[in-house]
Amino acid sequence: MTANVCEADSTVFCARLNEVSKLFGSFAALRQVTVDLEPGRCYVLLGENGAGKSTLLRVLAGLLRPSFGTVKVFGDNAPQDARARIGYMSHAPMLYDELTAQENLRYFASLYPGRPCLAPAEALKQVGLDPALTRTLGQYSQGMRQRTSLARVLLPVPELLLLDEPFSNMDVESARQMVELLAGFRQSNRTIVITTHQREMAAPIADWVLTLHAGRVASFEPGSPIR
Amino acid sequence: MTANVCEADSTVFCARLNEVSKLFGSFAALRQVTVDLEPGRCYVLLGENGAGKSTLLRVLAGLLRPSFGTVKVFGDNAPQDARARIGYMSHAPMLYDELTAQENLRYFASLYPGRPCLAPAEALKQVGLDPALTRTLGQYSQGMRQRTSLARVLLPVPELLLLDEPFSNMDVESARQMVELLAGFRQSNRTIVITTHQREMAAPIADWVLTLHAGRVASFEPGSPIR
Amino acid sequence: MLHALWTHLVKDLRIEWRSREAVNSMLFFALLVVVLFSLAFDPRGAFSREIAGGVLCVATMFASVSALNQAWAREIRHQVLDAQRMAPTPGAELFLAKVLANFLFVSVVQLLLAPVFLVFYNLHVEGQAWQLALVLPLGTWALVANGTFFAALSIRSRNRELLLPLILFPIFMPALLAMVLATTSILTGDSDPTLWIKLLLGYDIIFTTVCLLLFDVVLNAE
Amino acid sequence: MLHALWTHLVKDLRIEWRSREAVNSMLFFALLVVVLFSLAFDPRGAFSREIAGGVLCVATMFASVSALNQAWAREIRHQVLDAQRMAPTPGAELFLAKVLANFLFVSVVQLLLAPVFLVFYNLHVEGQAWQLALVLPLGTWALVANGTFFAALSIRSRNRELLLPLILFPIFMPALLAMVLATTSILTGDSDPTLWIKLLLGYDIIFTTVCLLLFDVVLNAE
Amino acid sequence: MKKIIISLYAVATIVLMVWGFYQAIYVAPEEQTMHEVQRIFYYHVPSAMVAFLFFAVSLIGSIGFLGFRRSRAVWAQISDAWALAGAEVGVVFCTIVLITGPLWGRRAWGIWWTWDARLTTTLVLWLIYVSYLLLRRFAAGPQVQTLAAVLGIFGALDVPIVYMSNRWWRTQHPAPVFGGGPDSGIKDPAMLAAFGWNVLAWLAWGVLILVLRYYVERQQQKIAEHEAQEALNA
Ligand code: HEM
Ligand SMILES: Nc1ncnc2c1ncn2[C@@H]1O[C@H](COP(=O)(O)OP(=O)(O)OP(=O)(O)O)[C@@H](O)[C@H]1O
Ligand SMILES: Nc1ncnc2c1ncn2[C@@H]1O[C@H](COP(=O)(O)OP(=O)(O)OP(=O)(O)O)[C@@H](O)[C@H]1O
Ligand SMILES: [Mg+2]
Ligand SMILES: [Mg+2]
Repeated sequence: MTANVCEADSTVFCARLNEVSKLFGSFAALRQVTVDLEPGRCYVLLGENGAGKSTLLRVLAGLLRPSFGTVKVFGDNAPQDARARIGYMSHAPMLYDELTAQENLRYFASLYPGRPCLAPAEALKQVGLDPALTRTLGQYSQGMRQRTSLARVLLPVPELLLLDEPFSNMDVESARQMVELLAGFRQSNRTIVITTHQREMAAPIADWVLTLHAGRVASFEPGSPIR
Repeated sequence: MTANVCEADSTVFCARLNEVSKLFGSFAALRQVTVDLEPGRCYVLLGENGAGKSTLLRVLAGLLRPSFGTVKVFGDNAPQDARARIGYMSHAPMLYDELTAQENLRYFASLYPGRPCLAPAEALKQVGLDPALTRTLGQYSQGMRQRTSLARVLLPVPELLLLDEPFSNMDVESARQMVELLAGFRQSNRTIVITTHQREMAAPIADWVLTLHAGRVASFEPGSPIR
Repeated sequence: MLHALWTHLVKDLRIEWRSREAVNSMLFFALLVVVLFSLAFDPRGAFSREIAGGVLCVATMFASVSALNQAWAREIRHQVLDAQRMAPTPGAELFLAKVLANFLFVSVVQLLLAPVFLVFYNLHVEGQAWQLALVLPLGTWALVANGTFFAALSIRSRNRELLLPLILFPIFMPALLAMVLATTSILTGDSDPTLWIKLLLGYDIIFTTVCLLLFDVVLNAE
Repeated sequence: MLHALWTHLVKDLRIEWRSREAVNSMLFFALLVVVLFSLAFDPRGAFSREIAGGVLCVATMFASVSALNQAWAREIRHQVLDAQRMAPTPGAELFLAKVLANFLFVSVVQLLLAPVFLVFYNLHVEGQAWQLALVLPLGTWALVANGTFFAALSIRSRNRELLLPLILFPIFMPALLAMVLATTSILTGDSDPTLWIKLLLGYDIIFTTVCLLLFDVVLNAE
Repeated sequence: MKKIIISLYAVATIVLMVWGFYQAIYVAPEEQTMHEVQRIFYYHVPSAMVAFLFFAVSLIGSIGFLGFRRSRAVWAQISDAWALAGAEVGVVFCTIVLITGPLWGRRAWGIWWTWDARLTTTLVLWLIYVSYLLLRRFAAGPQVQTLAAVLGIFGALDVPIVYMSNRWWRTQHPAPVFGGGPDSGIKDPAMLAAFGWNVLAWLAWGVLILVLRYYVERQQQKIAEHEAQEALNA
């Protein structure tokens, strides 16, 4: 783990988007987005519905390729070549309904061979779930699912953490706990990108706030407490 | 048309919900909702996501049957028996993608035999669309689709108009026009129920504001201008 | 009363005409099934005439099921079905129009496929060919009427594409049997198909009536 | 290298074991098809042995297609596929594990169906029965490997349940032909099936290789 | 300039087709066993050859698309246009084979169709490429080209089987005329000449359609690209 952190340290940028545009057919979801993400910072992405936040995260995760422009992560890599070092959590839980949380996590952990992963039970505890639960994920509530999903992302200890509305189904108290957890992450020099509609939730750790509007960067400013 | 209006006039209540509850499995979407709707009034339904607004409208439309309690419209009718007199517009456009707006409207108009309907072209003009457009609905933008959907609802000149977030994809100017149109409707003694998240949009015509919270009526108060 | 039926029918035909998706994919699918069956049951053998009727019926069946699965897709997509339920016209007409439209599609496919089929199986009809013009529509009607009904019933389930054949096939079996036996006896000229034709007719009348009566229940089920 | 393959396989088997949905519905479907075919092609006739091989293969095929359509459903439902794409393990292993799992399911169905089939068609094997234990797995593998691949390919299209058979059947036809001919010659004992078995083997090797090579392209296609 | 070349080429093609027709019907000698029907040979076999060639074009286009799609967008689009054009025009020629074959078979064998290896594999080839075209219609979005390219590669696997089918198996369909056994090949020079002219004519005609189809597809790609640019700048 320490080795990885140093690796992330040695590059000046954790991720670099250069004039990135993404078209779906003739609809432009992202337009000429240029952003540099520094390691050890937390970026909060804001914007109305359809502004392109999720699309931007998926481009960073390497799940979508930009129509124009380039994306580089950890120096000069394409995101596809550094998949083990990127964690991505989307709107959907990305977990199997038919398995328990532990089974899900054990499964995903073993897809990262050669990478020191957290123990599933530990990851579950981190997100405030009881590892002893034997219900399958299909019987979890929306909020519990979201936590399990977060645990899945934390498993391989990624250096770049992409979270799409992680708090949307959590109550305020759990969301606060999550933010604290993420704050710890940031201190070990990992980069976090969060999209959210509840700006005040993420405010305590927001180093930078990036606002998208109709696919364009509308503003990029240092994080600030709630106005 | 005039005959219909008189008919609506003669009953004291346009719709009457008595202790209506709606369960989905073991989840209660509506809990003991009791409301009377008077003819010629406009009711605005507020509430967070999942509060039960759409469910309430669907119960009023007769598309869902309440698990407990009774719904009566236009005197002592079940909503199912007065379908021709109720207009319902949901989140989804409820129109065929493969037909043009005119074709869609002509089709739906002919499903109301014996009821004096508006001419499709006229209905389209009312909602601010050009009746001459020959594109099929699949090529319309979200906002245009929503207007066509509104035109579909207006066609059979319903006495009870149920609109589920009619302004959600419209720009402010068009929404204002829509509100004016609806205001005219209300004057001819028709009842309107609107759900919306943009309370200030509907404020000019809101006679009553009904707020739902977790399936319960949280407040029911006379409409007021924006605070 | 039949005004709404006509309206629904015209709408369905117009939409299909715009994309021709259902007919095209059904045609190709039926062609595939005929070819597959020819590979599986070598029609050069002495018994080709004996099995040709079965192949034709089963090919029609599989092709129709693939199309019937999509029968209500357009109504589901943008919740148009809710608009249909709100309209003060009887559901039976909606159902009948759908059945008629699908019946037309399947019949078109059958007509186009018939020559291919005759060529592949080197067939010439021994019995009275005009009876085929009775048997095939009757059998197709049985298939399409039940199929449309059960497609409406299964659209609400999670894996509906799987469900439809599982419900439809057992119900359709008597009609299939009658259809196959009638076709075979016409093709071979061995026996008289009238009994089977009557049976098909009876099946059609009973099942269509029941479907019509129960469709409103299915349509308005929550 | 095969570590991830094993992980995927265990996961798929465990999920199937919890619900047994795929095997159950496939079994029922295959049973229906066998019954339907028995109705369509009277198995009392003199040629029942000639067509039994074809019926068995075609029943397997239709049943598998209905299950293969659902092969990736779990991965699609909650976007798990995206998580798979993010993992640093080769897509080929994911593919191979899916194929293995589906191969097991279809084989189970075949084993359960075989006695029913023998009874319905009054069969006893004239040729060398052990060769069947070679032909059926080879043919099933051809079907499942291609089917899994093209199911992954067609999940991205609008009406995917329709598309899968349309793409899969033509590609699978050579293997089906070899499978049917081999089965029939084993059942009747008329001719030597070795040529067909070799052909099946060649088909399996070539197509599985191509599928493995191209799966990453399909998985990561946007 | 481009237009003039294409027009000249089209005229030359028509002249060739007429000349080929003349050669096949009036010049080539009558065959001893099959008599006049044998003349359909001059259409049947060249069409099959052209179809094979165009499916090969489609294969190369598909591979090219997969190779270039990450690195050179323009080349990838060009490859894709060739892949589509090759498959579409190939299907047309394959259809001609499937129509002329039975017409010939009806006279030569007394039946329209039989399930021997050559006929079956040809039919399967046609079905595969029709499904390729269906995929291009049904699947939407930018991934269509990738998925179609994958299917194109699978489809091409069948071409060698068709070609070898009457070499591997004993078929009712005539044994190979060229490259079959030691005594294969056309003996009569007039027949060979007629055959050669017809191959040339059909090839020229096929290439004309292929290029036109390619051109239309490129044009459509450019329009789509233009629309995308507009959307981006809007
Ligand atoms: C009924 C459907 C038929 C189909 C689908 C078909 C298909 C083909 C194909 C694909 C070729 C390949 C040409 C090549 O290898 O370059 C071919 C060649 C040929 N066909 Fe047919 N054919 C059919 C019927 C017939 C009939 C009835 C005859 C004559 C009795 C015939 C005579 C030939 C000859 C002489 C060749 C050239 C032999 C060779 O080079 O392989 N074909 N046919
Ligand atoms: N696969 C796709 N195909 C076509 N359009 C898409 C696709 N994915 C996203 N879009 C469109 O791109 C735009 C941006 O979508 P995106 O999901 O990035 O928005 P968002 O900012 O995350 O919104 P939300 O807050 O609602 O999640 C939307 O208009 C959406 O319709
Ligand atoms: N068919 C259904 N089956 C199960 N649960 C349902 C169904 N329809 C609605 N619900 C649940 O009922 C609750 C109320 O839903 P409803 O659509 O009425 O909310 P809403 O107030 O309209 O929310 P929104 O503002 O998001 O539209 C939600 O929690 C929803 O998940
Ligand atoms: Mg989003
Ligand atoms: Mg709602």
